[in-house]
Amino acid sequence: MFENLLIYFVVIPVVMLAGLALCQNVKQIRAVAVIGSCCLIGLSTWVLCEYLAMRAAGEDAPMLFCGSWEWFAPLNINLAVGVDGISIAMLMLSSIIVFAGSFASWKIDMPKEFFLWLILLSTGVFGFFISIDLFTMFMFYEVALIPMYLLIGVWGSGRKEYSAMKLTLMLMGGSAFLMLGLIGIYYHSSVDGVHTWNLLQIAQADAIDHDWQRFLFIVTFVGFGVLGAMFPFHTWSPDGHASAPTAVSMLHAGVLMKLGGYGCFRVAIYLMPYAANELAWIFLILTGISVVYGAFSACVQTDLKYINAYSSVSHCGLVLFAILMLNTTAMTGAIMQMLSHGLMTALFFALIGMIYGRTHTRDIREMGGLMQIMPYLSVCYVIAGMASLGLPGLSGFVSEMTIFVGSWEHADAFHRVFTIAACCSIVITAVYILRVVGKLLFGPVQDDHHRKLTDAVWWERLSTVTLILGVALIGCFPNFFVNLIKFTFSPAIFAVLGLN
Amino acid sequence: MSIVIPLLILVLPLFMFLFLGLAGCKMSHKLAGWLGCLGMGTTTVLAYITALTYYYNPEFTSAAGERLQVVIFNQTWLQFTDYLVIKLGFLLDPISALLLIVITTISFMVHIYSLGYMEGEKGFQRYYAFLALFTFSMLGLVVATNIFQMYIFWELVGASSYLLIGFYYTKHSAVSASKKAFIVTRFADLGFLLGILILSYYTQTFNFIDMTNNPGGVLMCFEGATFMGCSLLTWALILIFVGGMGKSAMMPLHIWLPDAMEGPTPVSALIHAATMVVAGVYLVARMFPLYALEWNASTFIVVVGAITAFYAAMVACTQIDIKRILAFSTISQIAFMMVSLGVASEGEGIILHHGVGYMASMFHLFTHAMFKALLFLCAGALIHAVHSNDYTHMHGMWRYMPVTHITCLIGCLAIAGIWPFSGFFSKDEILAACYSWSPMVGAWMSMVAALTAFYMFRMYFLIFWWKEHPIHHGHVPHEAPLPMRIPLIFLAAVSCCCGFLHFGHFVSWNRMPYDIHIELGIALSSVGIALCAIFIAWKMYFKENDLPVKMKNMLPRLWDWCYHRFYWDELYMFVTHKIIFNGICRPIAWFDRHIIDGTMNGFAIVTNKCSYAIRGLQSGQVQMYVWIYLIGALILGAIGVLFLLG
Amino acid sequence: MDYSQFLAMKQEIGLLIVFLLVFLYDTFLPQRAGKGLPIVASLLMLVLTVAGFFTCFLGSPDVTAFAGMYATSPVMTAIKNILNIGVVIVLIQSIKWANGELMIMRRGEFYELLLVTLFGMYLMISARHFLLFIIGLESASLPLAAMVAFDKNRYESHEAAVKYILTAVFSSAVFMMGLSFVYALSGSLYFNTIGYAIIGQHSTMLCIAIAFVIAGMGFKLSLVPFHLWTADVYQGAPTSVTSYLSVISKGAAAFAFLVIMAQVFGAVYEHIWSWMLYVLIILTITIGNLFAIRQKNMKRFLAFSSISQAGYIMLGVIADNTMGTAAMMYYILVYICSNLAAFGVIGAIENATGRVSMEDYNGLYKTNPRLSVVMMLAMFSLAGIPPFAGFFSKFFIFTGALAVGTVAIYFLVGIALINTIVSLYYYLLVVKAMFISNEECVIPTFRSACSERLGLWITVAGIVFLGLVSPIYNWLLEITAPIASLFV
Amino acid sequence: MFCCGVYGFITRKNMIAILISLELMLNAVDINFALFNRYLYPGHMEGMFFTLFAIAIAAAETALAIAIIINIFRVTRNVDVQGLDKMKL
Repeated sequence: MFENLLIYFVVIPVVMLAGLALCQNVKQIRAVAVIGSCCLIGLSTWVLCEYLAMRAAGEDAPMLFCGSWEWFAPLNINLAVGVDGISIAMLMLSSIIVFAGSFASWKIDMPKEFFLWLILLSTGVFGFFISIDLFTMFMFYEVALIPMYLLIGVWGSGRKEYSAMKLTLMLMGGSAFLMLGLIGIYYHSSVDGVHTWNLLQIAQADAIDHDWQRFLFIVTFVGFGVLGAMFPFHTWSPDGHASAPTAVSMLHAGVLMKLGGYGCFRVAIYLMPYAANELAWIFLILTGISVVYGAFSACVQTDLKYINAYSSVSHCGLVLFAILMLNTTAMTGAIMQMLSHGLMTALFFALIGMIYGRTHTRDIREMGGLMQIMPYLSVCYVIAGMASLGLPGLSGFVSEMTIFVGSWEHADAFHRVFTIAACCSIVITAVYILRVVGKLLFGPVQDDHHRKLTDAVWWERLSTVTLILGVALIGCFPNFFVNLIKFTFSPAIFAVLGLN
Repeated sequence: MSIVIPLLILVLPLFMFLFLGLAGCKMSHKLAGWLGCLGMGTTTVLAYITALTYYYNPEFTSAAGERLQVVIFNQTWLQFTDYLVIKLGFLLDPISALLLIVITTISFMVHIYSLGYMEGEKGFQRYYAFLALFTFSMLGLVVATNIFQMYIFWELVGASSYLLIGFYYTKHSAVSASKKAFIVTRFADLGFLLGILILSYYTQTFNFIDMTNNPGGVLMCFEGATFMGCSLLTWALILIFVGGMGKSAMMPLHIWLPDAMEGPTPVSALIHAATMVVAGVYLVARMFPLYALEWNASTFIVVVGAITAFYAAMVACTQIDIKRILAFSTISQIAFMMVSLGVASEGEGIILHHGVGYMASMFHLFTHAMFKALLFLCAGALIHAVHSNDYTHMHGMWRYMPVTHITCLIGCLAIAGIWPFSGFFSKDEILAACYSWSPMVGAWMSMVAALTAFYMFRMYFLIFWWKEHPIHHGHVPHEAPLPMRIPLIFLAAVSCCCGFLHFGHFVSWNRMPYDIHIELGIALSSVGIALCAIFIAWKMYFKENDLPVKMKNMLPRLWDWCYHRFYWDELYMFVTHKIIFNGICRPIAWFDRHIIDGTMNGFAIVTNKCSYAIRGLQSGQVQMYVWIYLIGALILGAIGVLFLLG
Repeated sequence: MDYSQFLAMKQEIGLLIVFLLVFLYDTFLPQRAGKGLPIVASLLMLVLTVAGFFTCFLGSPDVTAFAGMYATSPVMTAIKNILNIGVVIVLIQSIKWANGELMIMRRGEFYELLLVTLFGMYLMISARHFLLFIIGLESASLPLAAMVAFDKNRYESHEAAVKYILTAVFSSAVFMMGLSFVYALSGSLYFNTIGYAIIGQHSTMLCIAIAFVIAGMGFKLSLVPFHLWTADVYQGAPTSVTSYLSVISKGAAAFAFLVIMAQVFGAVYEHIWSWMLYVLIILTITIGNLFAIRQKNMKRFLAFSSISQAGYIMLGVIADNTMGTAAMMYYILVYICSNLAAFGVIGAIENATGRVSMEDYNGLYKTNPRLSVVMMLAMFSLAGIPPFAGFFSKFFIFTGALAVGTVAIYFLVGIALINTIVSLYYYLLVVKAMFISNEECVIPTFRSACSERLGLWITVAGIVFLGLVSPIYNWLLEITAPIASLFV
Repeated sequence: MFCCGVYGFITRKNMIAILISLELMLNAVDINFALFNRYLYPGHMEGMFFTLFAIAIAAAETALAIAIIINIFRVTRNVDVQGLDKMKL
């Protein structure tokens, strides 16, 4: 079992948890968090290299590093792992954000508990991305959700109890749908009566009959869509993000929301291609709405985190939107958008947290001219903003363009209208980003008390630089990532296109 | 041609940007400034080498004398599908070589000029970094091998323009101007993007060469694709042109340009007069063979251009702020170029008059870049001297700033189209092209040319003559320092003589050498009209008198509308704030908080309410319990019976 | 008569021996030694449990005795063992309470009554004839009334006992009424015989009979609307008794219910009682949750939570297959651990400070971090949050139920799943109180008794490992496989 | 008779009366069994046996119930069932 590299994505966090439990002082805790997250970055890089090497060697199985160990044998539940380009991209993203998040919460209260929960959350995230067994996938999914409650409830700010409860209940509501869907998939997974939870086997057998596909597709898509902040199930996002502490917002918007998009693709579409093809339009409408709606809502918010949360609704909406386009280009774009949004929104939330930690307000009306006071943070904020509004050379542009080009491949009026609407969002994005940048960073200093504030310290710099590097890397060399991801799609897409 | 020099042309500015941006804060102003100039100077030299090699080396000319389009390198950057690939490359052809020269020259001049103009400003290093970024993006734009590369750099140019307009970020007006510029152009870029999407969907390529060298093939691709009665190709081209309208400040997307004057004046000279704003023209020129196919699209261009030209000229006649006058003048001149491109063809691929419009447009782009940059730099020198943009604070400056005065006069003569200054040649060709397309348009554009001469000389006289300079607080205006004078003189020299260039030999629509003929009739009449206009301006503004006031009182309504730029800004304000912001965003936000969120909270509330509603069941009375128990059992039995029978 | 038949009743006999030993200890040893009784009882139960597992693993064949009135099989041995584990934990947790001042005179009675009810439950599980079943049922429920009334000085205790005994008798009357109808229809009280006799019988009388039987068992399981006694009794009874009531009694009844429904009424599953159960389950889960939302008293809160949990357990019955049975047994096991962890904490805090309101738990984490963590684990497990055992049990029971595959069952499970959100809400309220809320008068830091801690450790181990360690569930599935013939 | 018992249970205020009503219900069951046995299945004695056991159980129940009621009576000096609502909602 331990000869499989992937399993260490779960082992390392678990070891970290054990280590944290033994820690006595804050230094040790930080050491554990930093070493652990470095190990995770190293591991994901290693897996990436190995993966590329294997692909280069002509390996063309849909998933590599596959391993499967019996768990609940009578139900055919296995601890099955395997990765393809998408999962590896997601693993990279998660490890980077965990790393940056650890630094962003350098001076948190009750560090031990905080990091315990944070690492538990990331255990869930990593486990989710490496799993190819629906059961373990779902289990890790829920493991990732529940720490949120305490992380927000205890370390949050503002209406934290309300937000934490709302967030948890809504996400768990989504996962309730999901559970129904997953068990349903299990029972229809094969023709010969030997049911399986294994994604690859289910996809291969393609035994789910069409009536059931429709039901299961809707249920699973909604289930994951809640986490993907799909309209109208997005309302947990603004409140939740606004109340969450910095690192949690980062992880949540950066990684956890990606679980939704990833799941929609991996489960809803991959396993129910027929229904996806037939019913995509329902969700296209919803996600199309969330793209534009989130952007418009963000325009009038005054709380930085609300702005960002709505922006996330819009961007994550784009992810789901693109996935539903059911073609390689758009789906590649969706995955790129996940990466890109993950990094830049994490950067945003990190910066907002840092600014909030200094000014003790997140209301843009009460701040101004921060560029003069904290130039480093402000410049980072501008970069994040530029990435968000899709400046070439940063990640947002690449993903959005890929999505638009992919979406445009559908020539019918319905898709065209929604694609154009989605394209419009880039203008609205510019409006709200520049509004914030203009009010917050530029102009005269609003509050003279702010003049005394200091700029970023080293751990904050480290945290932000990591993320900015990621954003720039994707933005400058997108083809590497696109090729990494693209290979993955063939089987799923062919399955869909075969039906057309 | 080796790949090194072209690559360096792009990499050097990028490197300067990164270097000055990251390490700039650790340097002294002087060092940063000189480094910037050095980098830009090198780039300029390299660009000249490249361009001149291209023009003069027979290697780049076919046996028939046609100048070739050469792709120096073309690296895949992002692959969408098998055919749709974004490549980053370097396309060398007559117009890109031309633009290489223009951009690097002006940029280099501005770099030198800024040493004096920006001296002692906070953020000096940042300024140079942004200039380098802009230059990089602009160069990348002009050498783009495919439309998506152009779009990429198009966006980057917009962003660097945003950064430079908002350079004085502590000023509210600068911040909002930069925001406005970015958002308006972003909106236009949306059109551009959609245009690209439509075009690439049907042609399955982004590549310029593939599209422009085979316009018939493109037409084939669009066979039968129509929307609202127009071919989708028309729509695509119009949408792409909308992108150009945004960047080149055509009506009605022009509103950002006057405000963009909030940036430092050298920036205005570089970006908002000479280079970036002509990107739209360049775009249309790049796709010219396609526009030539579609009568609708090119007519659209002509109409938009003609209206814009007239509008901007009218407005320029009434402005007080000299930079605004120049800004509107820029709008008007770019509109000239646009019109010229539009009138070069008659649809169906028929090129009028050997494509003189195309050549003239490029020629005017070139000359305009020089004299408009010159004028802006003069304006900068004046502003530097009196610390105000307002001509009412200037008057009678000839006495104090002789160099500026002379160079400015040259610039004004050039733009007015007086022989032998460069503007005469290019404008003459444009008018000729217009007349050959439609006399009406020709007459219209002649009128605009007259207006141009009038408002330029209005400005000139008001600044340099009118009356003695009102000296406040003993502050005597001084001539500009040396780093600022050099560019002025250089550009003035260029404006004087570049008209005699055999421009047609370098640039023409089919890249074949072409000889320019001055059409005497048009040339004489336009010079005559211009001289008349200058005379009127002289009459009105040379000496202090009450003629302007009388004029104003004669047509108060018209003056008012012109002065307020025909209330376009107010209209935009109304649309964005009242309709979009208050009419869409706020209701959506409200809807989200109250309806969507309310529904979710509503579930919770309803659950709670239910919980309270049924609490009576748990009354604490055993008899009640038993009663419910019994009823429950009976109902259960009834359910069984029901399902048994039903 | 063949006395070797008694050999089939190994566990019952073991239990009787334990009972006798406790009785003898209590009766004949001097008062001073009374303090040792709780420990002795726990130890004896532990021995019995271990022995039970030995019989389990050594393989206990399917045996019937007493002319088929009594039957035992690996499944039944297993469920009895599961109950034993629960009882051991309850006994360990109650050591401190049993050694309290008030209990000096009556310590022995508590254990004797408890063991008798356990014996009754054994009989319920193993009965294959309604006569034996009724005896088991009554001996499992009547002594409980006495146990509920055990706190002589608390008025609530008596009130609870009265409510309990009156409703219990009422429900057993209803139950027997139902039986009499069944008897009228089939002419027998043997499970098998009735099962055969009612094949094809679709009369109104059968419906009423089944409804009455379900009502009678629903009383023990506290299914809505037969649940109304639950909250009052849980609140009034001593905590140890409440925990016993909530897990052991419920677990035994659930299994017995399953056997009755499958074996006796299996033939009319589709036509009659599956629909009744649909309605009951939906009502139980929903109403249990709705009531639980508002509760401020921890015991009362857990009472309603246990009502809705019973609804989930019933999903295993409605599944009507081996997977459902295994899942149900597993659910009971996990439920025992989780609920006993919760009651253990409540009991510990009640013993130390006498506070049982949810507001009293505000800020508990600051002063008693370990107890709060245990409580949190229990809550998470009850709510079905991975990686704790509750998640697995819930998942498996849903999986088992969905094996039915009809639209109705998807609907039912959907409703059950939506209800998990509501239940999550109130479980999180407890977590919120402990970890998030701040309070002026926090429960002071105290050190709970060794026995309590031991009990909590066992339950925590159960919560953490029962799910992750797969052989447990696999084994349950394996032993339920032979009874597939029960569900046709 | 069963119904009478139920009626009595629900309407009586006195707990002793309720107990009597319960007895009525149990007896109804007994009679049911005896009757069914006698008339429907005269061959076996199962019903009769059941009746015997049921009577015994009823006796035990009553004893226990009375004990508890006495306890209550000691505390409240009252056997009114409607007073027993300290715990509710």
